[in-house]
Amino acid sequence: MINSRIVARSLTNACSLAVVSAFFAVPALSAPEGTLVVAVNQEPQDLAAQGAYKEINATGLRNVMETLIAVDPQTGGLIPVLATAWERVDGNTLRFTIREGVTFHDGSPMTAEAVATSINWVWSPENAFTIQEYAGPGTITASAIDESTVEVTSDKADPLLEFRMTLGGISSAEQLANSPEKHFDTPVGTGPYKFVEWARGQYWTAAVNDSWWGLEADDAYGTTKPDFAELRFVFRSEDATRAAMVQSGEAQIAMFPSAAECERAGEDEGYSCVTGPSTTYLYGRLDHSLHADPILADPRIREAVFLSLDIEGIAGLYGMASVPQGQLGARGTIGFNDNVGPYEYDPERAMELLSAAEADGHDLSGLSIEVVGRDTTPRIKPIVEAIGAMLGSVGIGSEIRVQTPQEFNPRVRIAGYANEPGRQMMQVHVKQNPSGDYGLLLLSNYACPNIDDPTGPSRSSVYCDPEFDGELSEAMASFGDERDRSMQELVKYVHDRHLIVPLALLDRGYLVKDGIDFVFGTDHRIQAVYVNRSE
Amino acid sequence: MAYLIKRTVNSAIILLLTVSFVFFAGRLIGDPALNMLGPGASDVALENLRRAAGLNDPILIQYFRYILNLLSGDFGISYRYGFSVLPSEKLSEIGQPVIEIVLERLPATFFLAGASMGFAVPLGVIMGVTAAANPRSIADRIVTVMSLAGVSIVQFWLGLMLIVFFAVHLGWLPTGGYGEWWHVILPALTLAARPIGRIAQVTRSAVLEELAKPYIMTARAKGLPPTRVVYLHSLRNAAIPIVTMIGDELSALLTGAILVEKIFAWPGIGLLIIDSLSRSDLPLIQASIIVVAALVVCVNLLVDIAYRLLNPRIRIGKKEA
Amino acid sequence: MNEGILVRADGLKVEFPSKAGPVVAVEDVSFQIGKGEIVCIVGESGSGKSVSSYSLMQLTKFSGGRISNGELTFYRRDGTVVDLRRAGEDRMRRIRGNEIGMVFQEPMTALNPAYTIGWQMAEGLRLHMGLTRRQADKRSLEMLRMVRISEPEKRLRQYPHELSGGMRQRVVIAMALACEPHLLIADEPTTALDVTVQAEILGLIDLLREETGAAILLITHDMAVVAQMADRVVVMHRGRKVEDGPVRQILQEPRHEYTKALLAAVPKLGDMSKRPGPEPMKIIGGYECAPAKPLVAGDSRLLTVGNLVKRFPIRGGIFGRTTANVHAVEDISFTVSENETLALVGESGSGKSVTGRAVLRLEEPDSGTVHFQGRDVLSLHPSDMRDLRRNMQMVFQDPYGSLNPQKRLCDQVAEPIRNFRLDEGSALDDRVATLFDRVHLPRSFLRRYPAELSGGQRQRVAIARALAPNPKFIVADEAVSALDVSVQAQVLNLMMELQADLGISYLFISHDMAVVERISHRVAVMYSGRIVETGSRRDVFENPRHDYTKALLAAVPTLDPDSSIRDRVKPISPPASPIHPAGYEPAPPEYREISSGHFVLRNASW
Amino acid sequence: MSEDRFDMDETRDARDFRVTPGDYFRAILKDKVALAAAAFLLILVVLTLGAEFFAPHRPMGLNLRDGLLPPFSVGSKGDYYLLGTDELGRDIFSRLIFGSRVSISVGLIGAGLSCLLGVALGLTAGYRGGLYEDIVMRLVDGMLSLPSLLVALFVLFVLGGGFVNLILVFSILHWMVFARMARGLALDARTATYVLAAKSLGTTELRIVFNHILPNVAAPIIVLFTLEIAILILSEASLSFLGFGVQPPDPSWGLMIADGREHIRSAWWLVTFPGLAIFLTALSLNLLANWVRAVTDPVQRWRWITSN
Repeated sequence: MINSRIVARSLTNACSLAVVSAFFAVPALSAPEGTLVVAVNQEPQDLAAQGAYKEINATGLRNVMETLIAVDPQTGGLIPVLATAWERVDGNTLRFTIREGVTFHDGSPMTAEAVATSINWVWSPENAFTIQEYAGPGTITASAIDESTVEVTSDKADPLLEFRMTLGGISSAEQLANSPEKHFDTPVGTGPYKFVEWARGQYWTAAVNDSWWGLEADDAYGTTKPDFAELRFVFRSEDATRAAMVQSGEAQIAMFPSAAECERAGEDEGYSCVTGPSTTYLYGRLDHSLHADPILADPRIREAVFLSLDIEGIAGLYGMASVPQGQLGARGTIGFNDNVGPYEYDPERAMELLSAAEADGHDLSGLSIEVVGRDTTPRIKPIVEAIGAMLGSVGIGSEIRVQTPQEFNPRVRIAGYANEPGRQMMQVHVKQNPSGDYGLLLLSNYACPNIDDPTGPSRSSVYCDPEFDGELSEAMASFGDERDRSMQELVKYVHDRHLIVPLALLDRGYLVKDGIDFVFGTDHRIQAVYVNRSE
Repeated sequence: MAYLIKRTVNSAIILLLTVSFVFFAGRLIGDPALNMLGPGASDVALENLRRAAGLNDPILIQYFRYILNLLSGDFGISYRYGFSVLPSEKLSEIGQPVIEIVLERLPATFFLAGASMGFAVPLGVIMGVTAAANPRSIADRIVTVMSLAGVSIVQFWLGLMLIVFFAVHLGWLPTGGYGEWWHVILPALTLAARPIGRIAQVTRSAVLEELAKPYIMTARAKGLPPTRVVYLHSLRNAAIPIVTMIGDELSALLTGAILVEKIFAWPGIGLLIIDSLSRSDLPLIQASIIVVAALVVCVNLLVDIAYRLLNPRIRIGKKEA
Repeated sequence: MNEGILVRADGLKVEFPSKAGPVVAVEDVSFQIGKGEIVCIVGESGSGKSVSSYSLMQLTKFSGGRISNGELTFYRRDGTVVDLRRAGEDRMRRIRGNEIGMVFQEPMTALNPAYTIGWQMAEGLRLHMGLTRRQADKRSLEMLRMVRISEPEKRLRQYPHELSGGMRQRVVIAMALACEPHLLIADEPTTALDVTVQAEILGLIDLLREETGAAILLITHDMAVVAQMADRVVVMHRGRKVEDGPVRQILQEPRHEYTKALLAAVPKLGDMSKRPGPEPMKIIGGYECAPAKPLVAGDSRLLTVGNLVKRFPIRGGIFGRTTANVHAVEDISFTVSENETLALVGESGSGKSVTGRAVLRLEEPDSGTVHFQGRDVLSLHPSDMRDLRRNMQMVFQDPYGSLNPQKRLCDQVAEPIRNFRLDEGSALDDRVATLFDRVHLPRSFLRRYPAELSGGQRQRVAIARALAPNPKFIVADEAVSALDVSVQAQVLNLMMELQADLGISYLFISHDMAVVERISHRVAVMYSGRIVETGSRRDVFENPRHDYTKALLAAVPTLDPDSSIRDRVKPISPPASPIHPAGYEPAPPEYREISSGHFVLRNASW
Repeated sequence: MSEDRFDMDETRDARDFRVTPGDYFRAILKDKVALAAAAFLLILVVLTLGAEFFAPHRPMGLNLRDGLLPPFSVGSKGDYYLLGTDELGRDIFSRLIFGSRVSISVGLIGAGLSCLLGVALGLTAGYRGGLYEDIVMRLVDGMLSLPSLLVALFVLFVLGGGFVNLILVFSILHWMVFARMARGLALDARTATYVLAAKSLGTTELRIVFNHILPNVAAPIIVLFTLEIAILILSEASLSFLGFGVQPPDPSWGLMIADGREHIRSAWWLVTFPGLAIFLTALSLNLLANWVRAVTDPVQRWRWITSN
């Protein structure tokens, strides 16, 4: 876990890694009191258990809803939460021993049966929850073996099954049985805070859970205990407003400050900007072989597009020590290739390539790249505008768009874009790779998408190359150094084909009121047990 | 009475037009089943939904069914509000009726609109009367320029500026949110700028026009003090255009609140509309528009009733509005 | 200090701002009013008569005027003397409505439409006399009784719009007298009223002077009113006093040329008795335009109107059905011969203007026939109707409204010529110029705009425009009512001159009996949509048979200072309402022929 | 008859009434506020027409090294930025000048189209009367009682944003005010004596409408047109702010505010200047409309034309 109290400017990728090893947890000395107010940038669509997998979708849900196991951001290893032990039965099956004496907030006991029901609900393909983006090659089901044992099975061999089990929240089976409609807006979990109220358009709140099992157990959360009697997640879409809330004391923590706000915090009294690296990356996905306009098949034009982008400048727009690089993952991830550097910024060369392509008979007046971003992505507008302007400066036409998820999402996914005519499009998007491994990342971005499985992992890939797919599936099945080496090769392979522009590896920042100690991991979850009052 | 019935019938026709517009325009977005289930939906699921929701029927049948449903208070079920999953067969279980969502947001918008009118009406009227009572004076010029400024200002910009000054710089008021009475001050002030200006303008010209009428000379010849002449005699007769303007502005507030609610995170119907637009939640958008249109129509009706109370001359059936 | 003096104005000067610097509205005007005296200020528009009276209350300042010189001495009720020009606003407020009451020209708009009569009357009483609302109501009731209004208790609870113009003027008078002022200023109090009502109000004012002892300053343009009412007269012209003196002296031995001219221009009822045809007036000053030959009407029928009906529906209910009709014109018939002037007389609302428009199909009648030169006007196709308009023209009452303010005069006069393609190019220009000569307007006016002309000049342009296509027939709808008497006389003479020269027939619509007596060959008296009496001018004026005709004639004030107005006033019943429920069909009119061509309506009421 | 006119009749030589263009010119010179408004608009129009000539920088010119410079700054390459730069290092002043093109053309074209449509329908409705008038006016009343911003949002949501759609939506949602006014004026004019007179002179209907009525109703319509431009500029800003209007990278004023609001606490100039630009433009239009109304109103105008 990271405890970073560092002003943005001083933070680079290298030193942020150093910070990871520093870990302070101040145990709570007194009874929880007061309210912790967190200003978040968007209202969650729902607070269903499945949402616990992605903090940005339902910020703070992990305070209410816990998982069986979790990834330790420090070691990358797994730590127990609601399961005290687990073992692999075979390539398809995991067996969990669940923690005893845990009750859900509605008072029902967390039995093995209840856990199995919850896992089945979350991962059911019929329910088509968004968590399916992390679904494996097979369908996941769970069943109770005895009172304290749950078996989770994938119908195809799945090396990442443990990772998947760190994602979905475990929620009350009684609620699912009796009032399924409440599942979506009244989460009932086992966490340190009980859900209280969701005032639409304003905030949702949770109150401290006095009978939380974690008060007696130190194996999951360490010795730290809840410090606040109430949590309040306030929805404020305006960046400046969130910052102002922290400054004026309306909130203790504000999410997603702009780089400028972060810098300002260092100068101002009263609050500071805390940043840390995340596993989130910003990338530009340029249509390639699938459903792309033929003009983009010319490698010179693709290279020209890549060379025209001042990636460092774009990362600067995002601010907060975003790291430009030539691949999507973070250093330290299995498969990270140290020899793959960022794409160069060379507009002259880009123009040469273009005129060479023109000389070969390409009609460049027909070249107009649609640069699209999704409006829920923080700071997306200046970034797409900058990309448009950069393309323009080497003579590549562009159209820029910022779209709602409802417009944007289908155009990224195979089921949606298969219907579009050949496009010249670069989608600028952020993704997270919390697994610590390049496998999922390569699969989701470069493997042939399957039109018959529109929710499958490679649903938003642009690329299709059976040879690559073959090597990838071999690499995915391997372990250890071999896995690392083969994935590094694949990383180099896709880099040279100019498929996706990795724009930046993002740091995340928070504005934190003085007097608050905020500890977070690379998963950037806001967990109130790690937020304490300092001296 | 007959007149009111007639007006009510008119209002109903206007609402029917709105409903028709909303229904048919909504169809322009594309296949409602696809819109609802998302692009990932299988053909079978789409077909099932179409059959279940009667989307295969002729469009006119669907239209009449929609209207009948509206009349029974059924505005449809939200595609997306409150859940991120779209299982069509479970929609009726977990989906919320959109009308409930909309009604839940109304009080906040009413509160905001009421508060800004509470600022705007007295201020606007006093400014307008002061200007009219002293035409071409310095006060008149100031009021004119100020009221024009109120009309010319970009509301969301004003809101941002107020936040920067009062919430950030001075720290007197919260940056936004809802709950305590002081939360309403900045958004209400932001929204009030325009009505203050328009009410002041209308009051000024209406009072000025009344002041030029012979009965004012009669009142003056009676030796009445100027305040009495202006406020009791002219303002009462100028009330009709002023009330019309207040009604117009109230209607405008109900929709103009969209931007201000967004900036101040005010959980009213405007914020709901923005959210549902960004989620393409068609039933919710449609219901919001219909409800706001109904409110606007009600305001117009109330203004009409106010005419009757204000003007002894209007007789039933004499004139159409 | 004269004991009997109430007000003395000395060297009064009032200025108004204008484009070219301040314009002097009134200069060096002096007059005085004795206690209990009626003083008339008489003058035409622009003479400054109203401004002078407003100055006494400092009311000029509310319309931008400034009293720049003079002294206005007022002897107050408590014996003190105040200069009304210099008095502060506080003191003025205690004088206005309290010691000086005021009655305005427009009874229709002089009362606040939003409050009841009782409320408005009580307002001044509570302010000046410190009465409670109850006492004030009691006093208001007394005052309403004093002005002889019917059902005074009911009136207190009514709103102004529920009262007729005459009643409203009584209310305004009651209000002005409520605080027992020593001076009542009445600014054209009867001008906007029908002649019968006018007589009643004048009678009332005279009566009240006697009862209350208040002095009255009466502003009027009407010499006949002066003759009826005044003790002393101040004649004003162009902002200056030209003459003042006792009424008898002014009327009978005017010294100033202007006064003489003014008196000469007033048509006097009865001047024309025993004369066969219309005759122009003698005008002192200005040009003479006596027709070259006597005005004899021709024999052949030019226009025949039969059973003309025009009703205006009143809609109500949810579905906008017609619930009632205003029977504006109800089954009337008349004829106009060549070279003849038929006068249509009646009070406002009698249907005379509607008749005029219906004849020209500017308003489509509901039924009836109109034949012009043998052609059935009402069944003509619109394009044929347009052609026919060449021969049928109209002159409207309002010279300000009937000319398009945005177009040059020459273009407006040329419009009918262009419409009918009668002339083009320089021939057209010549023709327009000749028309200007014809109506005695200088050719330099050709390129002007209407706003640059006075009312009388505009009316001449309107006449020139009507003459442009050489029509045979002109409907003159109150064509001279809005004009000052001197101008009115000139326009009337012009019309007669044109008739003599060009052989035009007129349908002359007017409410003014004296004017009608001058100009018409035959007369039809209209009352509530029907013709109640018709005949030659002499038949109707010298032998009136219908009660209404008689009342109308009796109400016309004469220039004889010895005839008391009160003796002549016989209140006539208010006109029967012309509004009837939908489906109502009145009985057809029946006429009794008194002598050849002299008909009187027999139906008592309908 | 109002007291004002009564006094005029009594005190004024009729010849004083004629108002020449020179009078308007002198009147505006005397009215400092209106003069300032007119001058501002004139400068704005000149800047807008000659944007290429006046703008010191390219409006889209990216310069990430010079992002968020405050006003009166000198950039890394020695460029001078009068009003500072946005976060992409684009010159605010140049973007404002180019942005005025979008804002003003949306206002002008939108108001122009709705004016044409509204006046044509309103004038004919008022003059013709009958069922046609009933239908037109019902439509006007109905559409006026719709919440227009909301409907605009919905339509743009359906059709998609952008310059052309924006203008279309504005024309469809704003013609009613023109129609209502034109109809009212035509109704007044229809019963005006000079129109009756023209009819009695055998003038054709068409000529009456266009030759007699139109010139007499032009002034209030011009006033309304001016006001509508201001309203549309404000609406454009609002819709662009919400993302349904003009699409980036076109520099519209509303978009500039929307983009700058993230930085409102640290880089005040991003939001302040475009906001001021909209405000001053709308204010100037309003002031000018107010002045035109005052000088063309026959009852009021003597107050303004006179030398007081």
